[in-house]
Amino acid sequence: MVMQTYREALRDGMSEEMRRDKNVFLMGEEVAEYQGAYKCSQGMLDEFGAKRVIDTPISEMGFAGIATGAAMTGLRPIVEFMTWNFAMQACDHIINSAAKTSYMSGGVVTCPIVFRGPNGAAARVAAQHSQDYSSWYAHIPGLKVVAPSTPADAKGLIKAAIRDNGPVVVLENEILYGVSGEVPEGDHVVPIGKAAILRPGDDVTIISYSITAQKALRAAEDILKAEGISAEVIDLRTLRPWDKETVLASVRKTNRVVVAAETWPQYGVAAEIAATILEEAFDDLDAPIARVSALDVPLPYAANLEAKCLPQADKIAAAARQVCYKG
Amino acid sequence: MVMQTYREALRDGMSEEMRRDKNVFLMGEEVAEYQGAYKCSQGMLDEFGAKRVIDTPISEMGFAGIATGAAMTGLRPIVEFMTWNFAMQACDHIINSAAKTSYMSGGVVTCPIVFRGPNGAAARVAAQHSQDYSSWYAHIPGLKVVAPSTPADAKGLIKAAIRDNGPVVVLENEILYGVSGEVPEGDHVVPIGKAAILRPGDDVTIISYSITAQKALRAAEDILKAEGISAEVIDLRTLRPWDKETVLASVRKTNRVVVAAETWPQYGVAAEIAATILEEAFDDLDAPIARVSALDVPLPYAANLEAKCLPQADKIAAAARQVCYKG
Amino acid sequence: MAAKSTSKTKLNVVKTNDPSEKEQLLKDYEQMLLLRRFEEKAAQMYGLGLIGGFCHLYIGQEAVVTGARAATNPDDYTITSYRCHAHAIACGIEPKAVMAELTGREGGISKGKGGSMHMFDPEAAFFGGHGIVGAQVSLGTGLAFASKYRGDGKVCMTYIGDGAMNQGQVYESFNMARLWNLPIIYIVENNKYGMGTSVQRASGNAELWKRGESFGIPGKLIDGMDYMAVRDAIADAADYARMGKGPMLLEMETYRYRGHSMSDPAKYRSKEEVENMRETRDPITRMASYLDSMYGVGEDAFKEIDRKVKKVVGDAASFAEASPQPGDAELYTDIMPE
Amino acid sequence: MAAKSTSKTKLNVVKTNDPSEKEQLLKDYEQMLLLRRFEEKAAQMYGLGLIGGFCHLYIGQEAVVTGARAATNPDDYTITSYRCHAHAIACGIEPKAVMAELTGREGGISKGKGGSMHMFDPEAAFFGGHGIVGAQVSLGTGLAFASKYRGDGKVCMTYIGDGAMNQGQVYESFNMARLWNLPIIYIVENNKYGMGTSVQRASGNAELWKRGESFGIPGKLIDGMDYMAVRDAIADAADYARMGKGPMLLEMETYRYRGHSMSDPAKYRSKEEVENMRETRDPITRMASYLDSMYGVGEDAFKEIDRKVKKVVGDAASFAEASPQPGDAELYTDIMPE
Ligand SMILES: Cc1ncc(C[n+]2csc(CCOP(=O)(O)OP(=O)(O)O)c2C)c(N)n1
Ligand SMILES: Cc1ncc(C[n+]2csc(CCOP(=O)(O)OP(=O)(O)O)c2C)c(N)n1
Ligand SMILES: [Mg+2]
Ligand SMILES: [Mg+2]
Repeated sequence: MVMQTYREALRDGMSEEMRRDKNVFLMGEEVAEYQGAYKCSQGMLDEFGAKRVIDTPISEMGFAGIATGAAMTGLRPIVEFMTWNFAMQACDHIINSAAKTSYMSGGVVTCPIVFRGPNGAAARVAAQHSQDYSSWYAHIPGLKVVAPSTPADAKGLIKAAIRDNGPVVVLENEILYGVSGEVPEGDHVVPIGKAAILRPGDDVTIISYSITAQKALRAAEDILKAEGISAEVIDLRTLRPWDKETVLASVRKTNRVVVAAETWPQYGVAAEIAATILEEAFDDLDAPIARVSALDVPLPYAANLEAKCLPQADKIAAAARQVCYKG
Repeated sequence: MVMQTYREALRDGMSEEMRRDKNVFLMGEEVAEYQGAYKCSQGMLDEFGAKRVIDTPISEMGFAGIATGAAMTGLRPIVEFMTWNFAMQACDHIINSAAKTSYMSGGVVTCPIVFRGPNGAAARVAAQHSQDYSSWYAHIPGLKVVAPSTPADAKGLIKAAIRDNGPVVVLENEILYGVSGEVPEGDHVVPIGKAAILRPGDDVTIISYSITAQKALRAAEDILKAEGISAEVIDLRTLRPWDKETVLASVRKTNRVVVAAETWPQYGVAAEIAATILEEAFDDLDAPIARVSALDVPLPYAANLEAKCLPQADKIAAAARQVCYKG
Repeated sequence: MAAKSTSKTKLNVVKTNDPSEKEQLLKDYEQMLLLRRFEEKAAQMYGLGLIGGFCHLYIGQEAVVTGARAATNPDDYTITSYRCHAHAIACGIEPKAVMAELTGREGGISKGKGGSMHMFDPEAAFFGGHGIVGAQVSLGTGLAFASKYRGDGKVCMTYIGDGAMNQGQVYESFNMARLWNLPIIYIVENNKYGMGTSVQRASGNAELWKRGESFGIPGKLIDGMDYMAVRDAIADAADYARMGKGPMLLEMETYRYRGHSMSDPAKYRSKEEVENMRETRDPITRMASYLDSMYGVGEDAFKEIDRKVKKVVGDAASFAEASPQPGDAELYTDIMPE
Repeated sequence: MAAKSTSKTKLNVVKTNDPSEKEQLLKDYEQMLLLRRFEEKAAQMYGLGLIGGFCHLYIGQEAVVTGARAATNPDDYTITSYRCHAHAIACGIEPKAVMAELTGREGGISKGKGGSMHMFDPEAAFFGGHGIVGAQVSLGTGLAFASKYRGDGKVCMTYIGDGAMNQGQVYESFNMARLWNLPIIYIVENNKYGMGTSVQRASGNAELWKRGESFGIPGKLIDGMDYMAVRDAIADAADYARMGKGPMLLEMETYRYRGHSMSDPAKYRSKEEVENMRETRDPITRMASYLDSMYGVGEDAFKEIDRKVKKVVGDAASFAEASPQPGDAELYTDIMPE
């Protein structure tokens, strides 16, 4: 194990795959000379040169299309969006060109491509820079969607994404970039589609992903434990295809469920998880499922309002209490 | 009442509002001289002239932005997307510019704008031309989202959308364009946010919208009735804000629920409706909720496969039987 | 940087008895005729309900793709929009497989899952078949990017409609293609209309060949109804690209005789306009009279070619009708490559 | 169609005792100084943690917005990107309300909900404040569309970064603005970098003033560090627009002294480059020496202006610190206009 930050883990994951396979390259705004707007590609230009670490103009739709076209020939691009907010300009290529082409071509053209960048709220960057796109991309057949919450998973999932033969959306998190954690040495690949149990528990299952999974863990350890509530915390890690088995096994054990996601509340990620549990484990539920999401407004800039909008540990804990009928 | 097609009803709704308010205009590809790619603006160029019925180049992002900018000054544009598939290029303006601006500006700039066009599958136009975007737009605070299934609602909702002071997404349906129905005469406005009970029933509630609501109605009348299952069919009509009251009242009566939507199954519209019912009427449910959605694949072109992908009346009926534990 | 050359007046090939030139011209005459007859057949089959959805015919524009293929290598990349049947065939995909795609059958090049707008064959260096106007321009720039990345000397021909020239991603692509000097030829098939909108009604500046100038991309206006003008222009642009000089934009003046798609009554133009084009500019007729006057190719030879082509098209149609619908199992294949 | 005019060498105003000209120059000297001091204060407050998130300063570029406002009417539209504090103030929004927006307080022009990048005031004809690079270009074209629709004679000034010039929607907008001859001036604030990327590294053709040519939009290169050059060029373009001749593109050569945002160490350029700009091109210094040499404005007068400006900025800062955070009820207001 080495201690490293989430951003270093991503960088190492990308670099290892680029050493392994000459077809892999990184492209995006400020990824090369600037070392990444959030420094996720620190040192990569030096190691791989300008041919494989490529600064683009501010042309999201264009370079997403260029990378997708290159992928159709068998190259394996990693496209960094400075944030996923700017990928809204490029989503036509992610979906119509990358996700649908294998199917539309009867499998003769595939797109081994990774689209990555920070997703969701950072700190005080307001509505246009803070959207969480996870329910949008997780909705799309033909994509895989991962959203790591730890440095180890960041490394393991970016490597899995790069090796995948189809398009993979990697939803990172700007606040997590600076967080450190232990990362296994060697060729650490985390399979796409497998959730992680961050903490075992008996009374309630809290299902989450990305930074909210870490908040859920804090809710479980720092708040609920002291109140005698034993919460099992599941980090989905992958949103498409998501790990129903691990989730349902936990639900069958605890019989109570909280789903926490940073997406907006309506038609968000939590709805899918809740609806599926309802379908497949209806008789195992001892209480309605509680959803914790962002408030149903564009994210405000003011510090106090921003904090209230996001699903914090205390709200997750309150939801857990509620489904346990305690307090 | 007059009998008219869904496309005529839309045209009349738009025209009436344009007569009422000089600030309203229609803009989009082929809306003027061609009378609309699907003839939804038949005759409008003649009546209102080229200043108010405006053919644009094929520049979705650009004209969506232009219309949004014009709306910020108080004009009331109606933007036709030839289909919603092409609005993927424009969704940044719909969301970041139109939906978020009122909030971000503390209410000083508003965007009274309508984005409309056909959504979802037509007939045999394959994956890139058949996506159902309802869960995407319904997810976004700052937008209202309507999806009429009858000519009367098409007229009433387009008029309400044009009069609304914020951005409204109108999800029409190409197959419905040619369907006729009775439309009330006079100034027929359908309030945004109110569902319609297409058919009362006692045994099961089928919740749907757009063309799928009509399929649900057929399932109820042509299939389930004969089997002795009395289905209440609810057409949501508006997806944001959706009419929880009408839905929950029905659920409390029938205790069994099917949600049918043409979106893909994962993270689709049905998940939100199901999850909300679970939260708010858990104890009223006598069976798990069944979701009927499109299959989880890009829509194939082949006639047989296409038919299998979409939520047809027989699948909706089967789901109703299942939640009634019959058959 | 831009050079304008209308080739309508210019004779592109001097009278010669070069046998290989004659052979190529005959081959490509046959090719153009095949494209036309194929599309005519497709129109018929559409009328019979054997083809569904959209169906965009290429009739009238045959010289463009045929001339372009004649001037380039089999492994040079081609990518285009939804109006793609001819490009697919010109790249070497079997007419059968194209027609069976149109009928949505198992034997289609995309197993019936893509339909008229979505065909691909990497082995033929053909990358679609894209339904979103303008998308192919960024994707094609990506194909050229891949050529440069690999250093394999391939050139990419990216076809763009006149209407598509108003899509922003075209200019994002132009900028990057020039910045990186990618080996790409942007071939604007100006058939005068994007659906029902004429170029003039859609353009601040209707001289599309100048649309690359702001980005440092040289442009030329070419008679796209003249196989040889196309072939020469593409040959030059391909040389230029292979020398590492970067992109070039060629505006091909051409015309579609049919409506935008099968459902378009085409009321936005007069019958005379169409008739006039057919009579005075038709690429196949022009090629025939050239073959006749230059090489003395006679009526019998033309009839023989016609017979041959009809047979290929007939066989394609029979195959496309006989091929079964894809099995249900196909619903869930090809989504996630292993 | 395009005319190049580098105005560095050209003297824009002849020596004169025109009292109204002197008054305007003094007023706009004060304005530029206010913009600078305001931004310096914002930087300080950012350092103190009173401002969060992104904060993009305009220091160095003051002549552009000041010259543009001087040449146009108060009700002419202005729209720009996230680098918007100066534009907001130049349009007449109170510095207090801008600063309180930066601190995220109730007294902010957007009630603290928008922050540094999102300010608007229709009464000042100022329409933001947009965080998505390039979005303001289509939106601004829409403002001009509205002017034409209403026939109210307003012109729209749409500011565009050099980096933003690589966004496709810019060209979609150019095309429609030209097609419909909308009254718009595209003002490219070429401050040499888009974040850490120089214009050269982002552009197939770095002569941004030519980027409208392909769409029939005339362009000019202007010294954006020279208030009078800006004012003249904008006045011409505004006349042109008001005469119904359509859009014009003005590339303003300018420079930002600070990093892209507060978190940017700006390693992509040398200290010398920045110092050199400050010393030789600074718009405020240039204006001061012009006022001195042309109108004999002396040190005392400048000191007085400085005092005045500092007071305004100080008051704005105090207000912005004292203004309370928005109440919780604000969470749910302003989403859905009635
Ligand atoms: C982004 C997008 N917008 C609109 C459409 C609908 N559409 C399909 S083809 C077409 C016209 C394109 O014209 P042109 O580029 O000239 O090509 P042509 O059909 O003449 O070959 C339009 C508007 C689309 N498919 N994609
Ligand atoms: C669509 C989009 N892509 C990327 C970004 C991130 N970003 C913010 S500012 C900026 C640089 C813009 O540079 P320029 O247009 O030159 O304006 P300047 O900052 O120099 O005023 C970038 C890349 C964004 N906000 N929006
Ligand atoms: Mg065309
Ligand atoms: Mg810049």
